Order: sequence, then structure tokens, then C-alpha cells
Amino acid sequence: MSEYSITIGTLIAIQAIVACGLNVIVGYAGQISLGHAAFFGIGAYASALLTTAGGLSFWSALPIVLGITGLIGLFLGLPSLRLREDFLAITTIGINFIVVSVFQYVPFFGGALGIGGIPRIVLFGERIRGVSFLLLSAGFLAITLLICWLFTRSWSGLACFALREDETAASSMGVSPVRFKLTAFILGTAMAGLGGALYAHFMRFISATDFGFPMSVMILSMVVLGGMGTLWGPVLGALVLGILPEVFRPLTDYRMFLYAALLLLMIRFQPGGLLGENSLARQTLSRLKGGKS
Amino acid sequence: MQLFLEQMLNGIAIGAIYAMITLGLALVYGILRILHVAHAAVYTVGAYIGLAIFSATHSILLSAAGAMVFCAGLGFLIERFVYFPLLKYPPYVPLIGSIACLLAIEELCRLAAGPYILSFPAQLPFPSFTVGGIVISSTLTAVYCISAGVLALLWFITTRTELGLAMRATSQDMAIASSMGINSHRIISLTFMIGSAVAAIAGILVGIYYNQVYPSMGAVPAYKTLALIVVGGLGSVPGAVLASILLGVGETLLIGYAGIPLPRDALAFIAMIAVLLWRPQGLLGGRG
Amino acid sequence: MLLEVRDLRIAYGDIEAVHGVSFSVEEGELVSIIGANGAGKSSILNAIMGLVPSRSGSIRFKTAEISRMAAHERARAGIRLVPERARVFPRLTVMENLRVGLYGIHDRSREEKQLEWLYSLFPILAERSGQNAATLSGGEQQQLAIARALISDPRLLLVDEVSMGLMPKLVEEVFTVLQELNRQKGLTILLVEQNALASLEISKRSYVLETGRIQFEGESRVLKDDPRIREAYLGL
Amino acid sequence: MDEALLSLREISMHFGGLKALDKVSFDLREGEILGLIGPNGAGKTTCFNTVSGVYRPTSGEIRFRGTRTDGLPPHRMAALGIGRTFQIVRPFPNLTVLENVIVAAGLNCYGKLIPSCRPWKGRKTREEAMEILARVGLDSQAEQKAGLLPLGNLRRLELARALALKPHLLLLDESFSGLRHEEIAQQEELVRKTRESGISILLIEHNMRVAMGLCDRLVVLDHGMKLAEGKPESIRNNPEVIRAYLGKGGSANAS
Amino acid sequence: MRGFRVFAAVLVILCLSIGVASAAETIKIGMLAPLTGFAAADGASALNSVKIAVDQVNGQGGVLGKKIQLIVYDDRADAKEAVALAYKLIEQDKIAAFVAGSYSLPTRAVAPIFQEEKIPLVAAYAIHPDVTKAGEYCFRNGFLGTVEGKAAAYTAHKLLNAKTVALLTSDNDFGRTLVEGFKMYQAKYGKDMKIVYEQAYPFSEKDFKPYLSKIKEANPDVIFASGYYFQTGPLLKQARELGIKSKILGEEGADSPKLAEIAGEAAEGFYIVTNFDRDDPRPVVQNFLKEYRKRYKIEPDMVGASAYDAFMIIVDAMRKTKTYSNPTAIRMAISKTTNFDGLTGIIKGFTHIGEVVKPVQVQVVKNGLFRRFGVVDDPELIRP
Repeated sequence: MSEYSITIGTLIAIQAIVACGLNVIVGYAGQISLGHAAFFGIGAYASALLTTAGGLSFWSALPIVLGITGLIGLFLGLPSLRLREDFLAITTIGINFIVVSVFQYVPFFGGALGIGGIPRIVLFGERIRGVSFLLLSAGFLAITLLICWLFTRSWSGLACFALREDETAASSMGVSPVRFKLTAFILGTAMAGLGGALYAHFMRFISATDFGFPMSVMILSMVVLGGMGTLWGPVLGALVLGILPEVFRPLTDYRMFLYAALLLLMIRFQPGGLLGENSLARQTLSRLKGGKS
Repeated sequence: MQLFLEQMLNGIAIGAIYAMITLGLALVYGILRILHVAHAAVYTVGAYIGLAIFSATHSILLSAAGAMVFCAGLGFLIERFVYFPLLKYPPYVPLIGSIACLLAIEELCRLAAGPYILSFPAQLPFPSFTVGGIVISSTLTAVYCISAGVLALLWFITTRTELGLAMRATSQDMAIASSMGINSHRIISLTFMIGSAVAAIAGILVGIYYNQVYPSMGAVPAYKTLALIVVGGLGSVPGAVLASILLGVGETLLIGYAGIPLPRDALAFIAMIAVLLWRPQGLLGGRG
Repeated sequence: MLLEVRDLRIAYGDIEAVHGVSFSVEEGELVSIIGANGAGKSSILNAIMGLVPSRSGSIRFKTAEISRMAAHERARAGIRLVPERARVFPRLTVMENLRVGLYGIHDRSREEKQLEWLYSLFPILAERSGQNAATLSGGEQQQLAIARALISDPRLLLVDEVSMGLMPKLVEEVFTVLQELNRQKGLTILLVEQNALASLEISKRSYVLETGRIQFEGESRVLKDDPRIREAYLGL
Repeated sequence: MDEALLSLREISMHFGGLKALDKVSFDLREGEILGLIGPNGAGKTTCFNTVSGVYRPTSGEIRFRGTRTDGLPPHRMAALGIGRTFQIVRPFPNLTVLENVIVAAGLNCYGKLIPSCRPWKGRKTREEAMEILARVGLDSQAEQKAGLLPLGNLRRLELARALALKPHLLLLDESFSGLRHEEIAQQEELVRKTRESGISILLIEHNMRVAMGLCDRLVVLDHGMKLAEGKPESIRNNPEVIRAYLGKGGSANAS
Repeated sequence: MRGFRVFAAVLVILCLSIGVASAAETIKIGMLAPLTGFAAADGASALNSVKIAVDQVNGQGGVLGKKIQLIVYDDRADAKEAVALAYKLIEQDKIAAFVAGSYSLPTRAVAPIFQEEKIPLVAAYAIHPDVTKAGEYCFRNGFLGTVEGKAAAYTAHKLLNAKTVALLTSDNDFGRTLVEGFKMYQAKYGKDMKIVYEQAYPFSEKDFKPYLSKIKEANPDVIFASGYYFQTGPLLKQARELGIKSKILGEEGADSPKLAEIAGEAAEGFYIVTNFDRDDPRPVVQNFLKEYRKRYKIEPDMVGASAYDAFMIIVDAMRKTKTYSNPTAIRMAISKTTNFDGLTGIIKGFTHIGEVVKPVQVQVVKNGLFRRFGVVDDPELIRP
């Protein structure tokens, strides 16, 4: 396996983790968030600062990183309690822009120079790079997926589903909208924080522009394309959107156009996602099974 | 005092430019409840088409007319083939479609016209003034006159014509409007076309004002205008105009006096969140 | 026959609200469809107007089949609706609301006359003509909705639950206006009402609807004393 | 008075200038089926929503089993033992019928951190939910997506969900509207059985045949005010009620 | 459904059309440049210039009898993509050396990779200090921000005789280090030159009137306005519209033929410190100018010139060591470069950390074109 494909694979795994986090918020709890990259960035910056300026190791910094992102997620999840859908959508975009400009213009965060010299992750005395980093990311992705899976099987998860489907009905079943929306926000943003921490130690150099709104759109597209609310959807979405640009690579000049056009076509003709209800994949699958759908 | 006045004049001009771009978005949101991010792409295309026609004919009037027609068509196509089929899905689906549209059109512009910044060397036939030591350049005069003209025209259309009445009725209650004989499909398309035509003018104006036209010129307006329509009250056109001008002035004064090197987009969103906390329906929003 | 509905079925998703109703309205008639709420009355009117698709059945207006026409085409053919809860355009002025009713009709001379007539019918609207419709009271909004439908001189007026939520005195006034329109101007009206007695009072014929089916029909004079009405309403 | 399970005292609800409810008071006794009726726009649903916690009344007091509940959010009401159904059915469409019921069965887990992390796919929960589904006759559709059920089954599903809360009081909001005759009969039977199991019921109903047949007592609202209260027979013959329903008539032919 | 089928068909065709480029016996030199996205103009400029360089070298029979094959990928100025592509260049394309034709962000991200893989990297115009700090395999042909900042201060102080200056800085990595360099010079040599106004502006800024109005009040002799041509262009125009008479000095970011197009009349008399002298009579410069104008019908800029040199430095090193396959030798040769006759000036050599040592050019706009104004070659100033 070449370093090139390892790099692509690692980035896909990291983005899949972040997409899983967004899926918890959007897919499981039904709350719109268009600024997820902000939390990806918060995680990356937190880990970068803790391991460079703070002198911690990746492993001792990680719980703090998750705590910080989860806490900020909780704080920024508060608007979801009182804002209507469209307002919430735009507010989350705004949060993304604001967080990025804080990174960019506050000297504490390295300003426009970003943060460099982020140490490698050390595991069992071994500096993690190349294949091991891919395996580590895949491991974290597996843990993330496991948590997602456990979450969907927990009462909290069920409560979130109920909220997503019908908030009024859910609250009349004893589900507190405040509590579980915020639970989803904390969980989802902590996952983004995990992805961010991995990203920082993989790239070993981060700057604010990595976490701008286009990244949020990319992550949301992964979730929507893969199939919102499904366990594997975000992973599939990350795979498709991670590999497509590489497939188009030889077409240099036309690559981004084709990518955008494909995204448009996919959302136009499979708005429910590749693994969602009534998707081509599901239909084919059920046809193959031959059973009634 | 002179400095302050200069800052104000400049801020209002910037606000007027914002308003021209935001208008179309507010119109579209009012009628379809869609966050039409791709509006910024229409604006970019407007600048390019305007420049192309201008280079060929050296007539700014022809250039504006051509760009307006072209963009109206583009707006119509986006509405018909992207938004209309996606209306029944949750709002993030058309939003992603819209963003994909924006990217695709930006790339098309780059492929068609090259990645370089093109200059838009048109001279607008407007005079410049010097009043009490304050210079009002001809471009500034042009921005004032044209945006005032466009706003007045739009105001006239929406409040004084049957079409405008139908647009407003459709945005308030589409079903009842259609039961009054209004073809709401057509009205929606017309709304898109009008908004897109205004975006074309904005594109040309910005192109001339900064003398540059380039593929990603819509990137910043695309999202900033979202903040502006929220501040104005989602769907409220006068609100959007007011918010744009306030932001233009506010930004200018803040930068001029406080010297904060915050990017303007973040400033717009901070203002938006402040407004949401204080008045969740926006400055001139109707429904709370 | 101005309006003829045959075997109309209306469904929302999987739920069928109207299970095949047939009725007709003749030119110049005032016909009412009465029934307790939830019987499907509004669905029928909305289907005639074209705001709700019908699942099956035919709707003929002036001999033309209109059940596949768009709402605005039906409106232009001369059908107007006074919707349930008025549904005036809240952020248009009273005057503008009325003007929407004239959309597509370009006869300025008639506009003045119509306005004058409507203002004499509902003087309060003249007083409030510059106000946003949202600021009107429920009764005023209802009057505005009627005026908005009347201004285009429709061939058929569909009236949906005008009495709902109105004070009894206002209900009376509104019904009187409808009756006058029918008697003096010969306007054809299809009225859908919960208020059975008032509707029977002013209409010529009535259909009694219960859970999506027409249970019985007849001359309103006769039905007024029919015990089955009370039964349909009060579950006797 | 003491035996009142639910009591409303002078409840008023204003929306801007509109008085949707004007000083409405009534009691619901333990084990009773109380019907809330009235013509369209009379304020029934508003009244219902103040009881279920959707609205905080402008003034007045609501007590449930002695504790004051006005202003509590719906999920707290559920925890206190009030279950409800909706006039326009609100299933969780993408969950299965069984899952819909299980949501309600988690009532005791939602409030605390540790229990809310436990899995809900346990056998015991499932069996309990299946039992409730069997009671309403939906056990055969347990694995179907709720969004695909016909209306009659959805109404029963809502009832099942409310029952899974193990409530003391059940609020039924037009649980019969849109049903066919035979379905109405089944649903009536279900409601009766529910009451027999010891659950008190407050229902809004516009189908008078059902309300008259099912309820022990009726409260009639008109224009936001209580018009009458009493046994079905007395309500049926109350001239004011008749006028509220059928309208006054008679004076419309002034010309 | 029909729409979907069309979409699927398009997808299949696209996948099939991606052929595998097979290579003959050539020397492969890799390059990353932002060919799409917001930085596409600079990417195109860099690529266009390097293409000329490749053709010139191959026209002379190549290097050591072998043709050079340039392998370019588009990194969209994105660090993530650049990292993956760096590996692709190293593993799949097996390049011998690398021309970093992109911005600081991606270049900074890939530098450690080339260092680790021991492949020489020459950065064309990326300015972040960390690029060369990655190790001994990483070189930079562009100026460090501090060097150019010092040169700018010298220009303002000595060449323009400024007693007061205003600093209006693009708030990105380059702008910041420029100001740093400017102040370093001022603190050491320019005590008699006062900084009367200092302000950073965000990268996305297009409207400078709020800043300029304040500067007008301060009325400095020279305004040092850093930023790219799409920022400096409107800035010049707006400054002159406001009636500001101060001399305005920019930096290499403004070095683009587009600047005069954008600023028009207002560009006249605008100074820049940069990395390219168009009035240099040496044949390497004049040949390049002729060829570039002929091919692309546009004026070349600093970005292109720097990329050209970055490529040529590598070629020169290969020729000197007579090897194209020994990266260590190539690296050594680059580090020993002396008095190389480069497009961007006579390159005196590289410092031990890989920073270029060469004069900084000062240009002024005359009749819409950049012309020579002066050179800053004081070794004190140009040595990083």
C-alpha cells in the first residue's frame, strides 16, 4: 500500500469520524448544523495547543480535547433550542465563520501563521506514521461507529430519534427536548473534536482555513449523500467524496467542476442519500433479495 | 467631522452594494423559503457576461441589459431544475444543491474565462463632486445613483404593479394566491428572474467599482448575504436593504475607528447573532 | 348545471377524507353542505378550487371538466373561494388584498365600481383600506375575504365556514350579505357550514355530510325540521 | 371535590387580543371519562393544550393529583402520569410500530444519566410493549414502519404509546376523527377497556354520537367559555348547547 | 429515473477516460500548484513559466541527454490535498526533485515529507519560514518576509526619503513577517523614519477607504501597503480617489500585470519590492519575457519568474553533479549554488538553512508597466 493511498485513506477515516459526529446531530437528533467544521477545528486547535504549548502527550490531551469540544458544542447547541430551522441553519454557518476568524485573528491561536510543529502521536513507544496512523484512525473510526451503534441502542438514542421524528409527540412521551438535543450536540461535537485532534497530529501543521465553511459543506454532503441517520452512511459518504476528487485528478482543469456537478446530480436525484430510504442502493438490494420491500 | 462624513458616505455605498446582492436572496427566500446560496454565482456570471458584452460593444447599457437577460435566464434554470424538484425535502437538501450549483458555476466561469482577475475598464458616465473638501468620486456617485435607481424600480414593481402584488400575495399564502387566479409557478419564476437580474447589475457594479472580475468573487457574498437576510428578517425585502446599509456603515465605522482587523464576514455574522438574541424575528421580520 | 361533482374522492396520503360524494349546483342557486366538523366539508371545497388534488371522480364547471386544471385556471374560469379562517394576506393592506382578487382582470372602469359596491357592502373595509390585513379583527378579516372573492364578479362563490369563531351577531350579518348577493345579484353560492340552522335558513337546497359521505339531501325548508339533522350533529 | 384527579380553576388563555379561553373551571374525577365538546373554534384544543403542558395558561390554576401543573413542560407532565394522543396523529414515522411504543416505555430512563445510557432493546421492554400492542390489536404490525400505517391503526398506535407511559390520566384529542364506522366501534371498545383498567380519561370529541355514548360527563365550551357541564342526556337537551351547535338561524332572513 | 441513468453513464465514461500515462526514459520533476480554486491565477502563472523552462531545457537537449518530464498536480492551495499528492509524486511518479509552485499552507505541509524522503524541494514563492526549516533538502528561491520587509523599509527610507510612513498590512503570514522585517530595519537603521499609522486588514478586504481615510489624516510620506495585486489595485485607486498624495510602496504580491489593469491611472508611480526585474538586460530575462508574451499573450509576473527559477536551480544542480538520480548529490549541488544567472536576478547562493541570497528588486509603474527603479543588494539586508 502506497503512502499516497494511505494518506488519502487516513484523511477519509478522519473525515468519516467527523461526519459520524454530524450524523449524530443531524441524522439522529434531527438538528440542522451547517458549521460542523468549527468543532473539527476546535478539536484540532485544542490538541495542537495542548501538545505544543501545553507540552502534553496526545493521549493525555485527548480527554481534555474531547471535553473542550463537547462543552463548546453544548454551549453552541443552545441556539437549537429556540431557533426555527432556517435561523438555526444560518446561525450555525455564522458560528463557523466566527470560530474560523477567531483562529485566524487571535494571536493566541497562532493567527494567520497557524500552528506548526505538532508532535507525532506516540503509542507503545512507537511514533505513529504511515500505515500505523491509518490503522489508528481506522481504529478510532471503529470506536466512533461503535459508540454510534451503542447510542442508537440506548434510551438516549431512542429519545433522539423520537425528537427527530416529532418533537411534540416525543415530549409528551416524557422525552425532554432540551436534554436530548444537547446530548446529541455534545456527542456529535466531541466526535468532531476527536477527528480534529487526529487531523492535527496527522498534518502536524494546521491553520484556520482548513476548517472553514467549505469543510462544513463537505462534511454535511458526506452525511447527506451517504444517507442521513444510517450507521454506515457517513462512512460511505466520506469514501465517495474522498475518492472522487482523486479519480478526477487526471482531468486537472475540469476536476472541481465535475466534482461540483456530480454533487449536484447526486443531491438532485438521490436527495435521500445513497443508503437512505428509497435509494437506488436499497432498491437494488431489496430486488436482489427478491423479498417484498 | 470630515473624516466621519467620508466614512459614512463610503459605508453607505458599500451597504448599497450589499443590498443589491441581498435583495434577490430575500425575494427568493420570501417566496420559496430556500437559502439561495447560488445567487452569488448568478452575480458572478452577471459580472462576466457584462464584461464580455462590454469588451465587444463598449456600451455599458448593452452590457447591463445583456447580463440582466442572461442572469434572469440562469436564475430561471436554477429554480426549475434544482430547487423546484427539491422543494419537498428538508431545507438542507436544496441548500446543498445550491452550494453545489455555486461551486459548479464558479468553476465554469474559471474554465470559460480563465483564472485571472479581469479588469472591467468601463467608465460610468457619472460626475464627481467636491463638497466642503469631501471628494465624491464618479464611481461613488454611480453606486449611489444606480443602487437608488434599482431599489426605486424594485420598490415600484413590488408595491405599485400587479406583478408585485402577485409576488407579495404568493409569498404570503401561495395556495390562496393561486385561488385568486395567480399562476404561482410563473410568479416564482419571475421572482427568481427579477432577483437574478438585479444580481447581474450588482455584479457589473462591483466589477467596475473594484475594477476586477474573477471566478470566486461570489464566495464571500454567498454566505454574508445569508446573515444579512436574517438580520433584516427572513424574507423581508425592506429589512434586507436596511440590514445591508446598516452593516455597510457599521463595518466602515468599526474598521475606521476601532481598527479591528476582523474579517467583514465574521462581523456580519456576529451582528446576526446579536440581532437574533435581541429580536429573533429580525429587524423588520413579520412572523415571530 | 353550473357545477356538477360526481363520485369525488379526496385523500391525504393514505387517509381518505372524502369517500365519493356527488352533488350539483345550478346557476343562481345557493346550496349548502352542512355537517359537524371533521366531516370533510372543507376538503370538498378545496378540491373544487383545486387546492387539494382529488383522488378520483369528476368536477364539471360550465360543462368543462376542471378536475385536472390548476387552481389559477379555475379561478380565471370564474370560481372564487372564501377560505376557512379567511386567510387574508396579512402583510398586504386591505386595499391590496382586494386588488389581488382582481389579478388578471384588466378593466379599470369596473374596478372603481366594484370597490364602491364592496365598500357599501362592508363599510368597515373602506375605513381600514390602508391598514395591513393582519391588524383586522376576525370578523373584519372574514368580510375582507368575502369582498376579495367578490371583486372579480365570480360565476360561482365557494364559502368555507364563514361562521367559525365569529360572534353570533357577526355571523348573522355575514349570512345576510350572502343571502342578498344570491337573491339580488343572482350569484351562485356553494356554502359549507357547521352552523346548520343558519345555512338552512338562507340556502335553497342542502346536503348533509357525515364522515366523508353525503347522508341525505333536500330542500332546505324541509330539512330544517328533519330530526336527522339534530341526530347528525348531536348524536341522538 | 377531594376526589378530583384533575382540576382546572378559572383557566384563561389569551393570544394577543384573542381570548381563546375565558375562566374555564371543571374537575375530572378518578376513574371517569370526561368529554370536552363544543363547536369549531370553541377553545377545546386550547384547553386541552393547557392541561397537557403545551401552553402555559395566561391565568388560572391546574392541579393534577393535588400538585400544581400549569406551566410544566409536556415531558414533565408525562412523568407525572399524563398520557396523550393527538388530533392530527403524530407517529414517529420512520420508527417501527414497536419502537414507537418503546419510546414511551423509556419514561423512567430519560430523566437520569446512567439509565438513559442503557440499551432499550431488552427482552423485557419488548415483551411489555408487545403486550400493549396486543391490547390495542396492533401486535401483528409491530415491525412495520409507523409512517406506513393507515389512520385507524395510527390512532390505536397513539393510544398504545400513551398506555405505555402507564398513566393515571389519558388525554384523547379527537381520537375518533377520520375513522370509519367499524373502526370507531373498535376504538370505543378500546377506550372503555382502558378505563376499566383504572385509567381516567379526558377526551375532546366532535363526533357527538361517540361523545354521548362514551362519556360519563360532558363539559361544553363555546367561544372560550364553559357553556354547560353534566351528564350526556342533560347536555343533549340543553337548548343553549343545541343553539351553539346548530346555530340560531331564524333571524338571517331579515330582508 | 432517466436523469439518473444519464448521470450514471457520465460517471462510467469519466472513469474510463482516465488513462494511465506511461513514461519513457525521462527525468521526472514534480510540481504542485493551485490550478483551481481561489489561487488558480497564481497556479496558472507558475505552471506557464515552468512549462517554458521545461521546453527551453528540452530544446537544448535536456539534462545529461535525457528529456525532462514535468509532473504537475493541482493542490487547490489546500494542505490536505498537497500531502497526499506529495506521496503520489514520490511513490508513483518517482520524481527526482520537486518544485513547490504553491502557497505557503500546502508547501509548509509537504516540506517535511520531501525532507523525510530526501528529495530536494525548491519553493518558488511560498514565504512561510517553516518551509526551509523542515530540513536540508528544502530550499526557497523567494524572499523571506523579513528580508523583503527590510528591503521595503530601506526603499522607503533611502530611496524614497520618507520621514513618516504608514503601514497597511494584509493580515496573513506574509504580511505579518513583512511588517516584522520593516520594523527590524527601522529599529536598527531608520530611527529618523517615523511610523505614523499601523493597521492590519483582513485578507478578504476589497474596500480600503476606512483605512485610507485615517491615513489621509496622518498624511505620511510613504504608505507601505502589503497585499496581493487584487488588494493593492483597488487600494491604489481608492487612495488616489480620496486625494492621498503619499508615495505608495507595495511588495511582490502586487507584482502582476493585472495590477495596472485594475488600478488604471492610479497605478502610475507605484513602487514595489519584488523578485523580478523586467528591465534586466541579461538574455535569460529578455528571452523569457519574449517567449512568455508570445505564448500566453499576457505579461509575466513574479510568481511565474520565481517558479521558473526554482525549476532552473534544480536543473542547474543536476547538470553540475551530472546526476539525476542521486538526490543527496543534487541537494548538495543546490546548496552550493553560487552566482547563478537566474531570471529573478543573480542568485548569490543559499544560506545553510536553504534561504536564497540575492538582491531585492525595486520596481515602479510607468505607463502601466513595471520598470526598474532600484535594487537593494546590501548584504546586511538581503541575508536572511
